[in-house]
Amino acid sequence: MESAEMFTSDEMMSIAAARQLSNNEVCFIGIGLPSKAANLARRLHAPDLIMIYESGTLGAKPSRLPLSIGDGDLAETADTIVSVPEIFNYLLQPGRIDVGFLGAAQIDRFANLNSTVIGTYRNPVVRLPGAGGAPEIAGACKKVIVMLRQSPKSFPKELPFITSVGFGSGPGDREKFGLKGAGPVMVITDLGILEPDPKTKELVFTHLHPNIEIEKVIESTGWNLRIADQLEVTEPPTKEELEAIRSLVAAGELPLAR
Amino acid sequence: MESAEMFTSDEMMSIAAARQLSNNEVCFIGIGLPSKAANLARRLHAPDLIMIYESGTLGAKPSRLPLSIGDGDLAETADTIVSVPEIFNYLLQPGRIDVGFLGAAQIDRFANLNSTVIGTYRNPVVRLPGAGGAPEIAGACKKVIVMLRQSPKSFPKELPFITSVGFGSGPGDREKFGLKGAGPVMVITDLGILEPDPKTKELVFTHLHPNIEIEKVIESTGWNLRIADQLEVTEPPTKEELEAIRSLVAAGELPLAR
Amino acid sequence: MMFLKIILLRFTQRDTYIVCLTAHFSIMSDRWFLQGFGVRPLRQRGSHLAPIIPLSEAIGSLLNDGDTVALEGFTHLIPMSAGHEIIRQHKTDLTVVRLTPDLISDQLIGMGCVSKLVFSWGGNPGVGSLHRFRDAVEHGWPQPLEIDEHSHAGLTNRFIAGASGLPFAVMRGYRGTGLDGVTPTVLPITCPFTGEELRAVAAVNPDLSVIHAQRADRKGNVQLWGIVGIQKEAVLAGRRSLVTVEEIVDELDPRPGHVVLPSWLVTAVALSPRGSHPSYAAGYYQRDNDFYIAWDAISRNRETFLAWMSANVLGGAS
Amino acid sequence: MMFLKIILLRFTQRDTYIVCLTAHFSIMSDRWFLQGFGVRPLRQRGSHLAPIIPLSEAIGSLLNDGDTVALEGFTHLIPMSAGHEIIRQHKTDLTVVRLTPDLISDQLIGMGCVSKLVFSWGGNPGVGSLHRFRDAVEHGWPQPLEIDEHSHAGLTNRFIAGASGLPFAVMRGYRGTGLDGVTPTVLPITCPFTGEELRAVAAVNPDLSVIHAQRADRKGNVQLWGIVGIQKEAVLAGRRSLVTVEEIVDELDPRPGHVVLPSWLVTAVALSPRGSHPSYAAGYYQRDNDFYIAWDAISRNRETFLAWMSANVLGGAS
Repeated sequence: MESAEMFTSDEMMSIAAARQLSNNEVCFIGIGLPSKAANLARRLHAPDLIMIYESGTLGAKPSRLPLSIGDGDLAETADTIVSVPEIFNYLLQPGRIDVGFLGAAQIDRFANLNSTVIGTYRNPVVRLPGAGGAPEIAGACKKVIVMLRQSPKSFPKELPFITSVGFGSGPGDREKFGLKGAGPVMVITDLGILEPDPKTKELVFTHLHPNIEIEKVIESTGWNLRIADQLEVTEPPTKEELEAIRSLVAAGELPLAR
Repeated sequence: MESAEMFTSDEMMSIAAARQLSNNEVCFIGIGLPSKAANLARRLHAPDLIMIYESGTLGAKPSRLPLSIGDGDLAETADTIVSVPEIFNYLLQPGRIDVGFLGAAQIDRFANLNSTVIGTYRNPVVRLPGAGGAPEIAGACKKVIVMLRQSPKSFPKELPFITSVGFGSGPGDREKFGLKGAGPVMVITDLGILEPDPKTKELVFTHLHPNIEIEKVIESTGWNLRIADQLEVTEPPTKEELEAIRSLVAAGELPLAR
Repeated sequence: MMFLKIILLRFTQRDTYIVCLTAHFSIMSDRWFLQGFGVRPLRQRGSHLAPIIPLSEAIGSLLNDGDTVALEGFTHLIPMSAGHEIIRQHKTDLTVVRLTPDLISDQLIGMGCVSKLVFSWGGNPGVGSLHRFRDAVEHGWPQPLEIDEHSHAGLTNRFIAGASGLPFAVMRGYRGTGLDGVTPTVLPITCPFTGEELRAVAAVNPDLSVIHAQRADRKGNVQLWGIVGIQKEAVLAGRRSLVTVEEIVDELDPRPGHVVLPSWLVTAVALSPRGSHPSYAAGYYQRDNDFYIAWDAISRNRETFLAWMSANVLGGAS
Repeated sequence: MMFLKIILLRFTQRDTYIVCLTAHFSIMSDRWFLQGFGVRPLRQRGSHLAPIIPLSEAIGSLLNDGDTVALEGFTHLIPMSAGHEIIRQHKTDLTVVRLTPDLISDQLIGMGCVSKLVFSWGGNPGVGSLHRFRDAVEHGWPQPLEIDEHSHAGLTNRFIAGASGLPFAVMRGYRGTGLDGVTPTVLPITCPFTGEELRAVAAVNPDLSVIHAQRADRKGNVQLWGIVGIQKEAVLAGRRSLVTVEEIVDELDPRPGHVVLPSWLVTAVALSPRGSHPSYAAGYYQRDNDFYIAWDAISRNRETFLAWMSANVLGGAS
């Protein structure tokens, strides 16, 4: 299980996420971690991945990691650019997108996401940027993959605010709210991978990344985490994957910390 | 009052209508009589008339009379082309258009228009083309000018079907129906001009075209027509106006009868 | 029935074939998916790219008797050749959706393909009546024609709702007109903020939406320009979609005012040069106004109409 | 107050001056016209064409204290120079509407111009927080900031409703999220055809909508291309509108994917080269990503922020 090379947990996270994307899939990309993973997939096994950013660029093929969803490079390399109304009303809402790829500040055990506020809404301790396109990506894409680093703060027992619905308070809630997509099928962190239990919709920890102790995972989760009976270990990065992500980051506009 | 030249009642109708359009007005044009009149105005006193056809051509400057609202000449000479959704939702519905210029098969004393059916809707004697853009042109333009030839059939006592609302059954109906524009301010026929009474909204015959007898007007109206106390006679066509309309028709794609 | 038809499709790529089989199962199991979203069901993991197939195969596989079919093109880029192919394949009991029925609908109606017309202006533009449409409505020939009639704004918003995956759209219209009482796809709705009474129009999601465009590339990406009407919304509202094109090219170089429909939003593309005649395709050929005028005489009586169709459409030429 | 401001406008053409006076009276008499239609009131017989005027004059005459002002541009073509002019003119008590508040809103908020923010994503794209926005929300500095918060889809549909002259728009969203309870411009609505519960969002009709575009011609016709975001809808939703442009040209030659706003849909145009910096104008200059990253440090505390604004905006340079 040891990789031929050293790698960071952030690299493992991006690589694990990139592996989830198939060629020719239509993928709606949030900026930051998801954008890094999607562009990595495009350089590896999914050269024809169809990337959509909420700025309206369809089929963008950026030569380097964009800093923002509206970078000129995205617009110049896109198959076509549509308006923001078209992105949300004609492409997202009707459920045409295969995969929604989201980050968030916090996630709960039913894969609901918070990117709005820490503290209370009226008296915030930390005011986060807010919803953006996330509620519609989480609601309407055929499936959703979430990426965030795992810690007691980012995996709290209870969210102070639900920005985007995963599975609400459990089975049936997505249907109740009229959300048409299947919801989050996978949560990829720097420690491993979580997947919803098909019946209860509670997130189950199914894959441990190489070199990570399971105790670290449990400590980094604010709720009583369910671990899969058959816990697997994530395939370590290949040499090709590591080279690709390092050249991507080196050439990118993205500050290295993100 | 005699013109220097002979002219037909159809020519007088088009010329009288063209005179109502001012330079720089934004004018929504129906095909047929309105299109002829608007293009005549553009060749005379309103070279910068902004013509909009429901096909989405904004600022069309056709070199000849178009046969349809979607002729290539309209598209090629337009300032820009927008989609049909934009025409109806972004330009017409919000009331941005100065003048709506409409034809119809029939009109009643409150300037309601029928272009749907003669007979009953379920058992039509003559099935007409239907609404198209007319209800929205009549409803939402700041003001509306209607053109049609006057006869007992086209000016019936009661319409078999209201396709487009003029003043409904009288004062207050436009407000009741949520129609924001002022409604028809003028009806121009081959015999003269009718205008709504500011209080009752009933059409009053205010201008008699040259060489027309008032008896002919009364005979050609299916209801008990109100004649203005101060009935005026329409200014006859000038030489310039006649030359312009004849060259327009000669060069046009429009069959001469229309 | 549909299952058989889909299987019989002879796509060249094995992948696409598998995708089509999958499609059938999702039709069976996920009816909400087809209804609520109005997206073609041809998708597995990895999105379906539109194959370029012959027009006869496209109509044969994508359109079934009894289907609702939108044929859009606002005066420009009317998909005439697709209409002719529908006639040649003797499709029946169709609900045709089209803002301006035009000659294409006149022919489909006169040839007995259509049991219901959803429309907003049924005339011969600049010329006069659509005689076959009138004959069907006024005299039930060759069969009675049910109508679901709107204003352009109303049917436009039905397409917008369909394209948006919503069950309805809101507009200010219909009130005070005769259509408000006779069209069941229009209902009152009240603004929850202002109390204003407006009208809701029901989404239209055709089983198949057909448009004509100038060009596609070999991957099935579509490009159209000039008067683009309601075509984008029609394609997006359709559960399946077919685009006939003047030309297949290697690269879609950008054109001012163009609409680009990425391949993954289209079910299939078919090459059909002059496929819009007597309508036109900007940059390729002009509107044949003489034919629109001539159609008045051809279509005015049943015999001359049938003779013309027999000679010009059923014979194979179109 | 408004009356005086309008009179004080020194337009070069007498015609335009008269039009402006007329505008005032229609504000007084036809409140529904302004509210329901969201169109600028500057019109007599014959439509108003947008005059090209200096930016300072445009902000001075078109924006009043207490107004609602939309500043749109989705990462691209952000009207930064107009924001700076608003700051220089010490406008106060503004309600700012913007999907992605970005640096322009951070500066307006930090300088005390804004009492309410209508928005859907308030961060520094790819970098992190908007510190001035956070300071206002978390600590009420320099004054408390009321917020009306949406998803992008929700605020987009509020602009669409505003542009369409409708009081609301319908969407599938908000249900199950925290925003559903805290945002008063979102209410339930039921489909009259299917019974599905959806959400209605209230139209937004700013007193002034400001966008930045690449070019205008001398008649005030505007052209923009690249990522066009929600700009068309913002302009159409505005009761008045201002477009700052990189360049005034004789002819607007067509560009692929361009949006053209005819002069009669725009209230005024102002020349403002590099008016979007540190955002960008495709075809003119690139996004200054370094500045976005630098802004994090500049804006992190009140003193460095005020010093930077004083040196770079209030001093006149922008």
